[in-house]
Amino acid sequence: MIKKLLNKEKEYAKVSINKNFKNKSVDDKFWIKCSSCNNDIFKKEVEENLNVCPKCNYHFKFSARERIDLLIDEGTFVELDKDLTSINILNFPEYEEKIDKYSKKTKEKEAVITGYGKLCGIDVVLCVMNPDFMMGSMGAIVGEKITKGIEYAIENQLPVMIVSASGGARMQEGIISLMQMAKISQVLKKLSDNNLLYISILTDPTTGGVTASFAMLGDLIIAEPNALIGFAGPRVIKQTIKQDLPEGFQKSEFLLEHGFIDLIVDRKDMKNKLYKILKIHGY
Amino acid sequence: MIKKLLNKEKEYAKVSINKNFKNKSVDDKFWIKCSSCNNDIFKKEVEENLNVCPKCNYHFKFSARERIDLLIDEGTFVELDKDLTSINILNFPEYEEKIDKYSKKTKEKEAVITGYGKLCGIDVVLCVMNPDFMMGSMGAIVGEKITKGIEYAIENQLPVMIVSASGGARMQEGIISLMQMAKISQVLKKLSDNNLLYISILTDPTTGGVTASFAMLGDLIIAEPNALIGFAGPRVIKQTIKQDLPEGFQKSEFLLEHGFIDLIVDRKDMKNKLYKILKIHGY
Amino acid sequence: MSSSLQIDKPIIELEKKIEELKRISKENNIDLSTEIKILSEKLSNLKRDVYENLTPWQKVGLSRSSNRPTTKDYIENICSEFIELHGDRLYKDDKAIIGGIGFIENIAVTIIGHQKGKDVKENIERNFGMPHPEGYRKALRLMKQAEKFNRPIITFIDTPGAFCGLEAEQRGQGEAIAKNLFEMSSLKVPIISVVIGEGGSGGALGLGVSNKVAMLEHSIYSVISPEGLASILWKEASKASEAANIMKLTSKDLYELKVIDKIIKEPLGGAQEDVEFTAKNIKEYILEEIEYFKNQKKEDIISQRYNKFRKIGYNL
Amino acid sequence: MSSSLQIDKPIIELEKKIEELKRISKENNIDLSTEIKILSEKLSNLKRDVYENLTPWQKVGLSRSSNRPTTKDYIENICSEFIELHGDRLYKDDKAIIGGIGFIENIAVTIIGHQKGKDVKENIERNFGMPHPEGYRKALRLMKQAEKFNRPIITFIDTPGAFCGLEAEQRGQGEAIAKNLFEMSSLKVPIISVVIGEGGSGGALGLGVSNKVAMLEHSIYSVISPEGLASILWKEASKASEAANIMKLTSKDLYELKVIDKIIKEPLGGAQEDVEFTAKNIKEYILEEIEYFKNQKKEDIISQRYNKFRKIGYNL
Ligand SMILES: [Zn+2]
Ligand SMILES: [Zn+2]
Repeated sequence: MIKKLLNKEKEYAKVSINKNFKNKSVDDKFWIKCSSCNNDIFKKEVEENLNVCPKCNYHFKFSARERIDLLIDEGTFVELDKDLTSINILNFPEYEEKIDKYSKKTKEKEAVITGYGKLCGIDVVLCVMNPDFMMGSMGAIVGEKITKGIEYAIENQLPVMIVSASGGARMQEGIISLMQMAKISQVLKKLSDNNLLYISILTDPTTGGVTASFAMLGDLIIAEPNALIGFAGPRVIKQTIKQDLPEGFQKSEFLLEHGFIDLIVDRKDMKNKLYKILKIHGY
Repeated sequence: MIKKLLNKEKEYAKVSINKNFKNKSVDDKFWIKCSSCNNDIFKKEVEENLNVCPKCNYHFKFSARERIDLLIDEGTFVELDKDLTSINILNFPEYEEKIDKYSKKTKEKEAVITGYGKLCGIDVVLCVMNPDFMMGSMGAIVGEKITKGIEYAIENQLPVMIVSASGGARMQEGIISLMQMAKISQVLKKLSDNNLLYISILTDPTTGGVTASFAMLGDLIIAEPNALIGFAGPRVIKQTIKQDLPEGFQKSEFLLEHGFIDLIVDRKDMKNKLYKILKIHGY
Repeated sequence: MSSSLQIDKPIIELEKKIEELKRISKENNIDLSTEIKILSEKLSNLKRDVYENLTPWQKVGLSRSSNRPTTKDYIENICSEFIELHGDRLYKDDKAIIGGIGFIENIAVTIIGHQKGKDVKENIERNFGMPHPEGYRKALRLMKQAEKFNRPIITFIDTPGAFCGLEAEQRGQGEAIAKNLFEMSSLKVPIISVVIGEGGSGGALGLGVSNKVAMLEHSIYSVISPEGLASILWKEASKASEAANIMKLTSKDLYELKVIDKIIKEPLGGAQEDVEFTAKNIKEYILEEIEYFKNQKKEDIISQRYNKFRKIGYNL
Repeated sequence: MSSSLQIDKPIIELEKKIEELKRISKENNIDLSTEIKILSEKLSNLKRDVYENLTPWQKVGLSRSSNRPTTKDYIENICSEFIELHGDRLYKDDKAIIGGIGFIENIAVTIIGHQKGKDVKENIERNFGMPHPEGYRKALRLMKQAEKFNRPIITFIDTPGAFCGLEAEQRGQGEAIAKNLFEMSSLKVPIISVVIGEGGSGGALGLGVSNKVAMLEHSIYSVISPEGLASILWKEASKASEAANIMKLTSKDLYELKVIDKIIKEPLGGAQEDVEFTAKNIKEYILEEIEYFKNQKKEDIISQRYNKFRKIGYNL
């Protein structure tokens, strides 16, 4: 579950904007090459387009904070539990150092941001996983923060949205990270028994223990285009079946066809679509 | 849904014991040829073996009355609604004549026998479809009798067993026969909401509207060996896909493999197995 | 559909004649208004005559005709907002059944319906409106959600039948339909169904265990196709029109049999002649029924549906 | 399993030596009873020494060893009656998970467990105990039935993990496991789980959201295989034994972490040395727990299970 996460690190970096600089000319600061359509694109244009390629609509990585700004009305987001930080339960070698490194890099304390705010005026709870923090891996704190977010929603009878972006369980927390799958799934069941809406939003990549728990439990499941979504990662599957994977395997469009997601929504349309869905659900 | 029923009539007759006589010798009265293993078998031996080939365990047709004797403790069966007879709701040509013909042939008034009795001392409701009566087709009376049987079970908090053997809905009753699927399914839901056990027993053949309703709704679904079980009949499917069907397609063993039945039980073991299941369910 | 063409033939001829007169009148500047008026009245009468006296077999043709409006057409005309939702969460998204959530006026609803294609390509994609098991499982998933969020369910029925293929059998066509009948019977929200085209057997009923079932005037609903019945009775599928006569598959027949609750009027010539008019009639019917169930208790909604089907057959 | 052989090596050598002495003693009519007695005691001590001080990696080997008793072995030894039930009613009967109903003493139960094979042929049939989505869906179907008929649920956990194949992904491996976690969390009957061999990640947890989770002494439970972790940390699967050391995957570790509730004793040498003894211990544990939950209210059963998992992680 964790394996592909680390294996993917390199591949993942490929689609990050900064890594797409061509290093050979003075233009490098301004131009990037889209890894999907191979066009050279003005960097600023991509950034202003929510990190989506303006030529081919390829959806690149998008940070958790930007996501919150995209979805939540300005100035209304109240973050919950933002100071919770991981402890090294298993005494796993070099885990603290790793956490430190990512904290400095991302200026976040963990791989998920949780809180509440307004979406077009509607009160919602929003949890956004941070793909830049240890690949969005799920340890005890990610589990705890999401659980508390959902508990807040139950108390206040609010709908919940979780934006997934994760390599799965965090191996440095061993069995404890595995158990977060059960912990979050059960509080989602409680939310559901309260007839409250849960919308799961899948972004690139959503794999492992996250896919095998809350990512797949939405009343509605929405994916961004071209997101990798699966239980096992492509590399592991390739090893297992000793064959190349079919084109588009485990992408959003593949999952839609196979019946596992309700709809694919472009990043720029996401807020509006969520608003409509919330309205139809009586919020 | 009805089509295969009539189409199958000939094929079906092949496996009936009387039709398996070789007509050329004086031995005909005593010997039959098994249509499955091609062995010549002493007719009496098959009959004493519950119409199961002693050489290859092929399960031939078995009449509804014999089924009741097989499953219900002697002298304890009380039949319900035995005088209900079909009316020709649609004024369908020659329907009355057909009913008459089958009534005379089978000495039954309809294609299902319903009632209650004891199975190894446990009170149960049992409905047995009669494959000899218009191919066990389901019209308003079949629907009504089964519904009333299940209602009796709900009133008296008894488990229900239905032995299916049917070509599907009875086309002479048109839309009314189709609606029996809904009628029986909904009373089974009521039974289920009462936490009462329903065991569906599938025998050769179970197809069409019966498969698409009560046959597939058992808490447990048990089939006899080599029973044909499907929604569409093999002939219709062949026409649709313009290809031969794979060996064993739509047989009990195929359905077990594909996850649609719980277990396959030989006719001779059926009563004992049902008894054990009833005991485990607290009856 | 050849049968549909046959219905239209005299009408189309007369329409052509009127056009011709108009052209002549204009080109030659002759006043033919009297003649045109007479013919127009004749056309009107002919239309009424033809469409009010369609034989069952002609209705079969009309209900199947390729230009008949589909579930999507009605959704577009009825809903102020509609979001299609996909997938059974088990195996596939079956395009022969579509479903989603939206608003009719300001009432949130879940809508599910069989979906035929408009052309060959779309028909292949949608398997001519013949669902696989996953279509029924998607429908049930969406219905359970409607129940959770307390939305009325609207279903549009329009299928030749559930698909009779190898894979459909393998993945439990019978089980899928049965499960729908079973679960629909105890849903706590009202279910309102409209047969808009073909109501083909178990494949139709899989979306039809509803509190109220209406039929468009020229739609059909039957346990088997007329062709199927003919080939059984007379070993000749070509005698389908005779079969249709005895089957009682028209909206009028089914209303008399008390299997359906309402016949929804189509424009002269059939629904395709004026989709907006037909949709308006459907919408009015749906809103009326939603209003009727609005203040009913959940138990009453369930028992009304239950009693409706409980009665069919024996006490007729 | 090479690792398992390594554990046994000195023991087997000593056993052979004792046999040899016995043979010599008998054949030559010499009294070697003192020597034999000394060696037997030594053997006993050696065994205790070896099996009480197994390294985590040795336990991994033992938990995976091909002669380790499986779900079926325990069912046979625990139940006075057992009827296996098949199928997910959707796609397939997955033989990597078995399930059914039966009696333990006179208590009706539903039992579900991962099932490995005894030989290559059976292992292929059972996919080495690695379920596809339909295995989890069968399990859930049987659990829902247990709830309906108010039977306690016993699950035996023994899998390298859910299968990582193309078709498993295509049919929703993630969805299937997630749905089980979701649904198990609110079942109204007690669920008691015993990890009997390998508890491999999400594939194990899919049967493990239980009121009580016990582990056989030499079984393991982890988020990833030691080989997997080693290849990530050091790019060398061969350093699995080092990885196992830091993973906290033994029953003792997990008991200390409060992730499991009980360690069930195995006979000296491991469960395979005395299946009946191991089964007896398991049975006693199960009966004790069933007794504990017997008179509890449904809400209390649900909230006990809920609180158990709610606590894991943050408040450690
Ligand atoms: Zn591009
Ligand atoms: Zn034979």
